[in-house]
Amino acid sequence: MANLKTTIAGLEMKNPVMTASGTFGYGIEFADFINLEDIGGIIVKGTTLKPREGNDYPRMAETASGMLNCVGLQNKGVDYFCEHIYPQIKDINTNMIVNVSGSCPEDYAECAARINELDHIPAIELNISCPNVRQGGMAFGVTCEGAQSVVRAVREVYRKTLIVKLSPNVTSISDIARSVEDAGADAVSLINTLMGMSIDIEKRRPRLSISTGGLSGPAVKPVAVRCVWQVSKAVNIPVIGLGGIMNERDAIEFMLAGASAVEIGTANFVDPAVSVKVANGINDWLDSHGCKSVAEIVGQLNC
Amino acid sequence: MANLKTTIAGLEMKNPVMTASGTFGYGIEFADFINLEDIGGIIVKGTTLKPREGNDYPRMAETASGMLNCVGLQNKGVDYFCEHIYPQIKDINTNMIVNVSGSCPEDYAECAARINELDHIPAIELNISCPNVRQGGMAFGVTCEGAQSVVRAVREVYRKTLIVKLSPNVTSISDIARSVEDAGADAVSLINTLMGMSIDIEKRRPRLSISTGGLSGPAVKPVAVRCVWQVSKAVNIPVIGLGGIMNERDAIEFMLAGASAVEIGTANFVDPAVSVKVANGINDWLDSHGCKSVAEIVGQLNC
Amino acid sequence: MYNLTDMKKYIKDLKVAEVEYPHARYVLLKLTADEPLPEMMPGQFVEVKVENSPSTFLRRPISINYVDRNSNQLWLLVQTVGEGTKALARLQEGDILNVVFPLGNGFSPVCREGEQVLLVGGGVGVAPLLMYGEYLKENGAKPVFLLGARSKADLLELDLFRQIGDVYITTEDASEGEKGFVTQHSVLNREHFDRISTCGPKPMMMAVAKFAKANDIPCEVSLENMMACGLGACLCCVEKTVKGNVCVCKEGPVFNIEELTWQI
Amino acid sequence: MYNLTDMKKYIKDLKVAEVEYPHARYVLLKLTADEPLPEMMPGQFVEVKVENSPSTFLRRPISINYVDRNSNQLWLLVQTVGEGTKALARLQEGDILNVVFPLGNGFSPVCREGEQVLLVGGGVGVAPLLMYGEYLKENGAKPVFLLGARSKADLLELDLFRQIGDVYITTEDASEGEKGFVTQHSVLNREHFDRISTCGPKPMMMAVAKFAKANDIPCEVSLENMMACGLGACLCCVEKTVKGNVCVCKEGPVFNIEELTWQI
Repeated sequence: MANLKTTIAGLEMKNPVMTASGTFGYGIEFADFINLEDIGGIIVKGTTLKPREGNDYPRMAETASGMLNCVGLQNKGVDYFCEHIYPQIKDINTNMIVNVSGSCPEDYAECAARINELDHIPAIELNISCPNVRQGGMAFGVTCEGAQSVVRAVREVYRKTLIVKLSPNVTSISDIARSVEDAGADAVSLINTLMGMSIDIEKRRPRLSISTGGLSGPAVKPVAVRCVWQVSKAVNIPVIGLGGIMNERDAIEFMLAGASAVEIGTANFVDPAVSVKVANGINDWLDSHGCKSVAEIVGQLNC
Repeated sequence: MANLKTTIAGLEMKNPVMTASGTFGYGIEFADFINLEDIGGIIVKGTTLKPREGNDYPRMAETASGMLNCVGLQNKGVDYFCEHIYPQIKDINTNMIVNVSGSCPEDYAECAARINELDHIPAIELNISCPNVRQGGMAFGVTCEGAQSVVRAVREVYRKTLIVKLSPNVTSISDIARSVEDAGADAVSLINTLMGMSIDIEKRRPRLSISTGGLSGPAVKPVAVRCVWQVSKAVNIPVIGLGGIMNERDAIEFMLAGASAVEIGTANFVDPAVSVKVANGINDWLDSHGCKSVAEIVGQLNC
Repeated sequence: MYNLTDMKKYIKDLKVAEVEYPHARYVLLKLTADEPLPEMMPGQFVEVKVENSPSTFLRRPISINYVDRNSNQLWLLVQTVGEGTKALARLQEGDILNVVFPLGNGFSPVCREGEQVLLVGGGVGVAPLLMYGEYLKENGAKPVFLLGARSKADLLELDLFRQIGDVYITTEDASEGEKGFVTQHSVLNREHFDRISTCGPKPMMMAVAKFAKANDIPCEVSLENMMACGLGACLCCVEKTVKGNVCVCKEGPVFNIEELTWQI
Repeated sequence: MYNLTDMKKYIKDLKVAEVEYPHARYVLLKLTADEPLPEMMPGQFVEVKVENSPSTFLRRPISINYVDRNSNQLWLLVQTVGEGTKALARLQEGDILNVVFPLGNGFSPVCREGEQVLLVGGGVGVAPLLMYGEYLKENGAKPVFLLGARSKADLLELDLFRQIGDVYITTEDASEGEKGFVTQHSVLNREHFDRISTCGPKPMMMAVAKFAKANDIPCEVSLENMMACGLGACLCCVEKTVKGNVCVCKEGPVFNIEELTWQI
């Protein structure tokens, strides 16, 4: 039994496997399939200061080894979360992390400040890179200045672990990572989805209501691994890797590339129990390879 | 029998289907499988001023619905091409286009100038976005200034159709496209490969000799279609679309997104005869949909 | 409504017990398990994992056609449209199919002893009406089926429907029953119905909803929005309702037309 | 050499005539076509398209094991390692396999009447040596086989090899023949060989090459670099040679060790 304990900037996890925002609801939707407390953390769906209806249907298109989505941050707002959802999830014995989105630094900060008051939410993940809403942070996430402006504003009011989720739709994700590190981020998670598009040639219409959306799934894994590898060399804060992880071998690939922990996203749609399988699989792999702890593989790449 | 004739900035093609550089050799490698004159054009492998050995083996890794490569512009140089290869291909009755790469604007220009003298080469495709060599142009392709410096230098000495191949590894491919249009490009082709990485977890080593490589195949198609859609709205010169096209339906998807012509790349490895099948398939699709010519679908997207 | 929030969901490897091909474009998969199949309600659906189909990445949602407690079988009636469903049609007896189920809310329970409920199905949309019809009959209501199809050959499980209640048919080519669409069938003028439940192509369901609204008949429709997770997590399959965007996979697939914002 | 530049390549749908499982981890596919199979040379390979394997995108290169002109069969001996080869092992009689072939240069022709040629194979690397051995025998040379495997069970097509020439064996566990690696077999000290051709794991081939070099015996090796197109177009499968990087799929897969830059 290898030691899977992982610490991300003070955030203690029983294992390095978390579920990605927007792919696991608030966790409770999956309680019939797994024991939620068997995974290291659950990043609940994107929350904004004010309620959002999200984009029109259709919001999803299947692609080769992946999918596009343009949900557009549909959520009932941070107040609803605090009053109605938080009570349902606060006693789940794992790290319940809230993904926070916004349209301007002030909104991000106010939303983060409210969540800062919730005892059982030890961390937030700032989504500065949602490709699916005109002001969903994509604008912030693709420039160092924009990214810093959001992180600085949030850092001022948020006292717990601050994770910043980065977009791969940039020329240099390393530069963005360094800039959010400078602005006070405790960790970075990457990658968010790649901006893509799919067309129904019979209808001569985009398959998604807003034309473009975010690509996820195994198709993007090579891009995600590359980004994790680049960023982990560029910054000193922990890197959380995600992008097409379907099994423990994928997770270990990200960890060798430099990820201290991983997030399972789209795979939750294919197998609602995959997150626990990945956690157990990592343990078995470490055992069969004579590794005592995850530390023996994180960033341990020969090249 | 629909009219497949396509004209790209003065370049007349019998149909809008070309083969992508680096995936079809010099064409002659595929002569046993198809009649090379049945496709609109053949873009022969990347040529540089001086010979290049390329990167070490391994240069390829299979990924979900795609592959990574880091060939690194292996070629015998433009002089060898002019003396030994050109004579073998000059009488193939289709558009034989040379993909040109370099390490500095001067090299690009000198290489292009030599090819300008070859009567049966009606166009070149400037590769300002090869992700696989330190000075393979990636540096040029990701900034507007860099891209313009190369295109301007080449435009001064090259009199025929000048196509510029763009990288998707940028924050705004539309900005790059506009800048090369301003610098005198006659057309743009996109997308080049996405920078990716794959790791052999047992060996704890990258699968590619230089760690990272270019991702191609159906996995990247959604990103490619999105880029073609964005760029075709941003520029007034013709757009040539490529990225994961496996059949005529994929090709039509790119054309609806705004591509006047398409390039078949990785698919040539899966089916050496695919390029002709795509050309015929486009014709059949147009016929069965009552379209008289390709013009009736290029950019004809409702959104 | 049934207390669906308490209904446990499962992920199971089910065994293909029988495979029938009622028609070239359809396959009926009869799945079983060693242990008794869990409770499922009419109108609910399952998400199946499709193996050996390179172009199929996500699960495929399929409505529950019937649950045979005697043989411990779950029936899935599938129309083979894309690569995914074609791969399902290749399944053979003894093969394993991984299924996440039961999902969604399901049709309304019996409201009143003896109520006459019209079940309108189109194409493969008839599938969930078989289980629902039997449920209604067993619980004191009177199900009446109005089934529409392109042609006689597309009419599925007719014999089974006839064992449960009266069956009225329309085909577009008049090869069986009355010619035309379900909403043109004469029975709609002859008979009185307390309420309507319908499943099939959206244009058909909208026509049925329009008829119901015009005649003040309560009507529920089963939607088939494209979905990914089937669990209310991804928010991809939303339908605009009077309460805003809601997940068809969780709040639905069955909605009373009063909840929807259809322009009818 | 044969005039390979003139050898036409084909892309054909071949029919699976027979499937044999010589061993749990291997499958022997015997493919046929309605028309006579094209000319193929020993040491050449084919690229097969793998269907119904989601994780397999590219073709799989497989060396030609044997061509039976009487039954018009092309034999492919495959070791099931990854998803792709496992999907090949699921093929059944009557299935269709799309094949691009023949590819590569192949082994050297007979140089001298009566020459004694040692053919050293390891694991599934013995595959091309069957066809080559028969070719040598039919053309006046004397093939001698030295086959190595982990264990007796991993020795493939032994009976067929014995019909062509003397067969010497080493196994790592001494379950058959001499214990150890091929390069440790006593026959190497007893017999004289005019030249050596080898195919198998790279470490084995390097050991064989080292032995050949030390004893001034001409030696050619068949490389298995990962490849995509198999046609010399993608430049992915390159091997460093004295002429620089060359495509194993086109200039190879067979190379004289003098052409290579191996440190032996």
